[in-house]
Amino acid sequence: MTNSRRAGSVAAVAVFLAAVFVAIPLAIAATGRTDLYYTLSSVALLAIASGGVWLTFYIGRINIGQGAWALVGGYASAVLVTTYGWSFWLSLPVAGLFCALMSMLVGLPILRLRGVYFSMVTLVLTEVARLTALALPITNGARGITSIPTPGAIRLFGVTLVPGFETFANRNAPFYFLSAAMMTLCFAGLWRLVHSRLGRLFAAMRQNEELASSMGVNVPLLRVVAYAISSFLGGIGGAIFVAIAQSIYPSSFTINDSVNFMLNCFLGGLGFVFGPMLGTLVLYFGWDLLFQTGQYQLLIYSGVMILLMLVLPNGLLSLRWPSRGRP
Amino acid sequence: MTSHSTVRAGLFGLASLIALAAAAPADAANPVLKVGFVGVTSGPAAAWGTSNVRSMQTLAEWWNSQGGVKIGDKTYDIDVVTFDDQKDPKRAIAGMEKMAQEGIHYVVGPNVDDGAAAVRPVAEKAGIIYFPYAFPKELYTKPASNAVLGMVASYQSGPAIYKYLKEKKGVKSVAFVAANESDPLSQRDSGVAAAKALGLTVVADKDTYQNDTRDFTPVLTPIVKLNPDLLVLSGVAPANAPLLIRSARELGFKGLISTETAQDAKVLEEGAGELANGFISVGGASTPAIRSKAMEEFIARYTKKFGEYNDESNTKVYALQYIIDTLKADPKAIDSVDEFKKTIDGFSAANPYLKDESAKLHYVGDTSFGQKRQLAVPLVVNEYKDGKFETLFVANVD
Amino acid sequence: MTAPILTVRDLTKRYGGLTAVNEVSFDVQEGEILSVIGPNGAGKSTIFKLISSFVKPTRGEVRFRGEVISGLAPHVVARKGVVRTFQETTIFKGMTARDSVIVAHHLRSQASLAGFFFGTVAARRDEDAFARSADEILEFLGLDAVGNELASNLPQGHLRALGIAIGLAADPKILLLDEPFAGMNVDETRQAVERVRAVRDRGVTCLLVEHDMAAVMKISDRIVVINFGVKIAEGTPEAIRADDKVIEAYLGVEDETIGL
Amino acid sequence: MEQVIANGLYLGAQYALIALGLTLIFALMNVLNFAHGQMYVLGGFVVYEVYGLMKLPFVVALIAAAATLAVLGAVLERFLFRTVIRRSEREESTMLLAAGVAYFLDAAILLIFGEKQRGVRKIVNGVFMWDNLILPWDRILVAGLAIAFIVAFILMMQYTKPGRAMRAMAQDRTAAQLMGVPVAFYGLVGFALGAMLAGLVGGLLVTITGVNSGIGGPISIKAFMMVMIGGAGVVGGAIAGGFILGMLESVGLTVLHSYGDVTYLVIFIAMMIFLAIRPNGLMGKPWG
Repeated sequence: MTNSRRAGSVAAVAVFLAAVFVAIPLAIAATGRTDLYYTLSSVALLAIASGGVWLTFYIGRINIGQGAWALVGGYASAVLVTTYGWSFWLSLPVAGLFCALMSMLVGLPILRLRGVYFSMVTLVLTEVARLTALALPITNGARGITSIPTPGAIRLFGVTLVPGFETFANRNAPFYFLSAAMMTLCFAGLWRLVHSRLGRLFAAMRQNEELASSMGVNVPLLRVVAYAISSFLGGIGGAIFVAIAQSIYPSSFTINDSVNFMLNCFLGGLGFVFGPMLGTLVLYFGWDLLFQTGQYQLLIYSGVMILLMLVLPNGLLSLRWPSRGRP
Repeated sequence: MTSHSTVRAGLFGLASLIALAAAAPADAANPVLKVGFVGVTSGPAAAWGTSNVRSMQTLAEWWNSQGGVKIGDKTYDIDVVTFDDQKDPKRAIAGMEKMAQEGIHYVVGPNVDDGAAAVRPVAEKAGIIYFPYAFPKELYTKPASNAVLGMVASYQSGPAIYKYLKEKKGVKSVAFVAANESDPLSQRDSGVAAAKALGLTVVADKDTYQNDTRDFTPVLTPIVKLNPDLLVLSGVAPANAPLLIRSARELGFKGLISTETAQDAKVLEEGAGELANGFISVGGASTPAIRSKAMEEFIARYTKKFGEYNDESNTKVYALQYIIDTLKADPKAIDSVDEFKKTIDGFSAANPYLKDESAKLHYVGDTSFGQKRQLAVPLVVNEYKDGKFETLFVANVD
Repeated sequence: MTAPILTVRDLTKRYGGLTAVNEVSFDVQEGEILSVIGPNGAGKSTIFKLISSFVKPTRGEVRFRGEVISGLAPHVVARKGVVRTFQETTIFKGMTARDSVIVAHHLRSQASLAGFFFGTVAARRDEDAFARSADEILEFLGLDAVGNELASNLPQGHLRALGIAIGLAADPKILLLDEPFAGMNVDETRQAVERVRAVRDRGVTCLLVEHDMAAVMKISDRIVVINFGVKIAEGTPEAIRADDKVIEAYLGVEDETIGL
Repeated sequence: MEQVIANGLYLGAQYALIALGLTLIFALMNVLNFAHGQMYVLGGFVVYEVYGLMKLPFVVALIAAAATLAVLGAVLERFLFRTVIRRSEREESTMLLAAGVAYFLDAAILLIFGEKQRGVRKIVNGVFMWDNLILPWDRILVAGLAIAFIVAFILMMQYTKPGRAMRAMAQDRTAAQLMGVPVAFYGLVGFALGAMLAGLVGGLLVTITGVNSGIGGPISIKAFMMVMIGGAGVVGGAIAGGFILGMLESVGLTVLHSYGDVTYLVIFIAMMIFLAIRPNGLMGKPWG
């Protein structure tokens, strides 16, 4: 990377951080639109899950099953918090790791599938997750888990690092900062991953798995690793969502969500790490913006989606960097 | 180039659509009182929310055309603000946030369990009273206090129906079938409990179907073999009821069929024809036998505005009526949900939709929830016959 | 004579009722160029996939320095030093030639994948070493001028060389070359032959599977001839040239490829 | 048991016809048509309008449904899919387009035809009874028609010029193009045909199951499953997948009746295991 490009990247990151953590909260405070905190938290959380889907795209798999892991992560956190009395903060990484672990077991056989077959089997996986949640006693079946407490304070050696969320006047603000921070962290990790050797190996696998294995790359293992990271992100997104809703049902994440996660990646652009972030912002926020249009909402929303696809078939981010094909 | 002109034409169409939609109501003679709706008006469950929204819009338009509603010493025009949550609890939260942002304190919906549970934190924090069409008791029992159940719950109507059928029709055995989704399964479980409590034999309580099922013959084949006296379609969507009835009858099922949810006569007639005769459901709360002139005018206006009436609106007309009448009883409640909650306990007003002039609007729910968090709407049990519902009996909750 | 680097014993592969390869045995000596030839459909490419372990044998085995490698996963075999190349259509289309070769250095990395993620000292040292090695390999194969071209834009001749470059990057003890001369004209073939010799001179044993008899005769130390999945001859180019069974097998198909 | 098998066969016939159109479009264009279910719904509503409300003969309604959808399919291919396929770097990008089209049709259908479940009068009355077996005549007729359409489709693919051209294209698009097959034209024809099949089966089934504006999405997903079992892009696979899913549901719901709640869970997990063992379905073409 040349120095000028490095400086450019640093500036871009600074602008992004300033926008997310300073400008947006200030703008919300100035306009009084506190409802945007929730909308933007949703965008951040869905973007995290979509980022996971993007990573599976990156190894050449069309993943329409992220809803399953968001649901599993959500339930894992909810069960740990309500049944076992864990702190939300501890349950969050554990939920993510649980998803990663489970997805390794599931991924080992299904990642052998390619193309539409993988897509469809992951689509079925979403439904399997929902039906499992309906059938299991620990998830409380059809009744779901409700009245989940909000995240408490984090204290280390008597010092309060993060105050309990119930102490905030507007409960959406702390969730916004949590979600935005997690999104920043996850995408920074994703960016680093893609630009490290592992990312290049993933790209090599996407382009040709046989060639990659001929040069000694353990393709089945790396596929599972990518899928586990992807599911980890799904689980994290799901778990924070559950904390916001303070409830989870088998239908909290469905096939529609799985499809949307995938669409976010397409819309942002598959060639760009930050594609899913932008895609989620446009698709999710777009729906919200159109809410005034009443019964025509879905019609306009889908119309815009089709137009975007016609104009920018390689994703929104391809607008700036025409067909460079680099992440 | 063709693709460019397509794009341009599309954009133009879109712009005109947005303009069309933006050119909404408000000739601002009166101050506007906004009432919200958050629920599902698209996708497979669109019918539920649509009947809500349309009842609210019809009623608001009617009142506004008469010069508005007088609450305290001011007269308001009613504006219905709707949000389609696509049956997604995450969207439902966003919708409730929007309502809070608009300064709305009274919201009808959501239509399903998960959405109703998800919006609870927002509603309580933002001071919104909401009227879900979802049955989980946690929503209405303490410490929850901002939700008011908008209809009769299945665990209230079920026992009444089974008792009637046991005593009047000699039903001894009963089978349940439900979609494998939260709401229907919960309703099935409460139905099974109610049937067992009455001493009925439950011969099937585990049969489910996927929401993509269009042909119910395979689902019903094993159940019909058990030959129960009564087949209960727990929490059945209006779209599926005629299909289930038709499949059961065509398989030779001779017993009774019932459900605890409201249905639409036209849908039953088109979907099952005379096979649906004898089907027992909880009717909309203002069926022809008991409805007043006002209700008939409401139906006429609804039909004129939207082309076709939906029998579910017999029940769904009530929520907005209750909100406004409660506000009339205590104008301070317009900005204060706490006032509203206080007023609930002693509230009573005439029910304009029933012939019976002694009928009152009031809040109930002490038995089920330990506090008054349910709209009192008549529990009307119907039997379908040749395109119409005939009232079997009317009961009251509590 | 030292112990062979690769031994193939009774290698058999059946697809349903069809026997593609039947009890083939031969040895590859360290430092030699050995070619497996045969008419179209003789089972050459199956043998190739069996040795590189992309296909599991029905019976028989392949040993590398005495260790059984048949049946192992392809990447494990590659790790041991048995590396295959592909024909020119199998490349990383979206990468530049140089990037492809750098990625192919995977097996030489000292740092762990986590190390690469966090950018440890070892990882950076690896990255530098890979880049240097890649440049060396590209130059060695005459690809230094096109290193920054997208692989999908390269002409066929360069793609063949790139295939070998990717193979070399994995630091093989024995390189398996899949039809390295297929579809080439006389001039290109001559260059390619030079390339394979140069690879052998780097100390890498070469096993070729090839159809082009003339080139094979020129380059090979020894030749194994397969027909209908069975080994029909083995020996030096001179011996093969004189073998009646070979002539018969090839005459039965298309005589101009024999190059006699 | 006879009843269970009869149910399975009857379901299978209609499922196979649903899967056929989806697999055809996939085979020719490599497009996973998310809007397949919406096309099915539209076909159902056309028949509802023509047969149910305008009281014209059922055959006329069915032809109207087929024609409407064929035109819609052709328009979608010509003005949307063709452009996006040409201009996108990864052909999977058509998935977003297909999903957009699905949402658009969903919205349009809801606005035009309303949110209610619709049904039409029976095409034939009466019930066929034999021993323990009970089958209404209209179901038998619908299953028969479905099978007739499938057979007609196969014959067309085998013995007509467009059929042969499309088969060549499905096998190898480039080779077909080199052989002089006008692939752009047959892409259009194939898309129209696939959409037409969706409309046809939607129109056929409206006489049994009615139609409502919301079922498009679920139908698409069900169709994906059939295609997945049988193998994508192969006519035989779609038909096999349809019949297998039909049987699986019918037998599964009866055999697992006492476990009720988990029937579909078992079916889906079995499906995943099956695919893990056979990554291209029963007879599918491997992915590019």
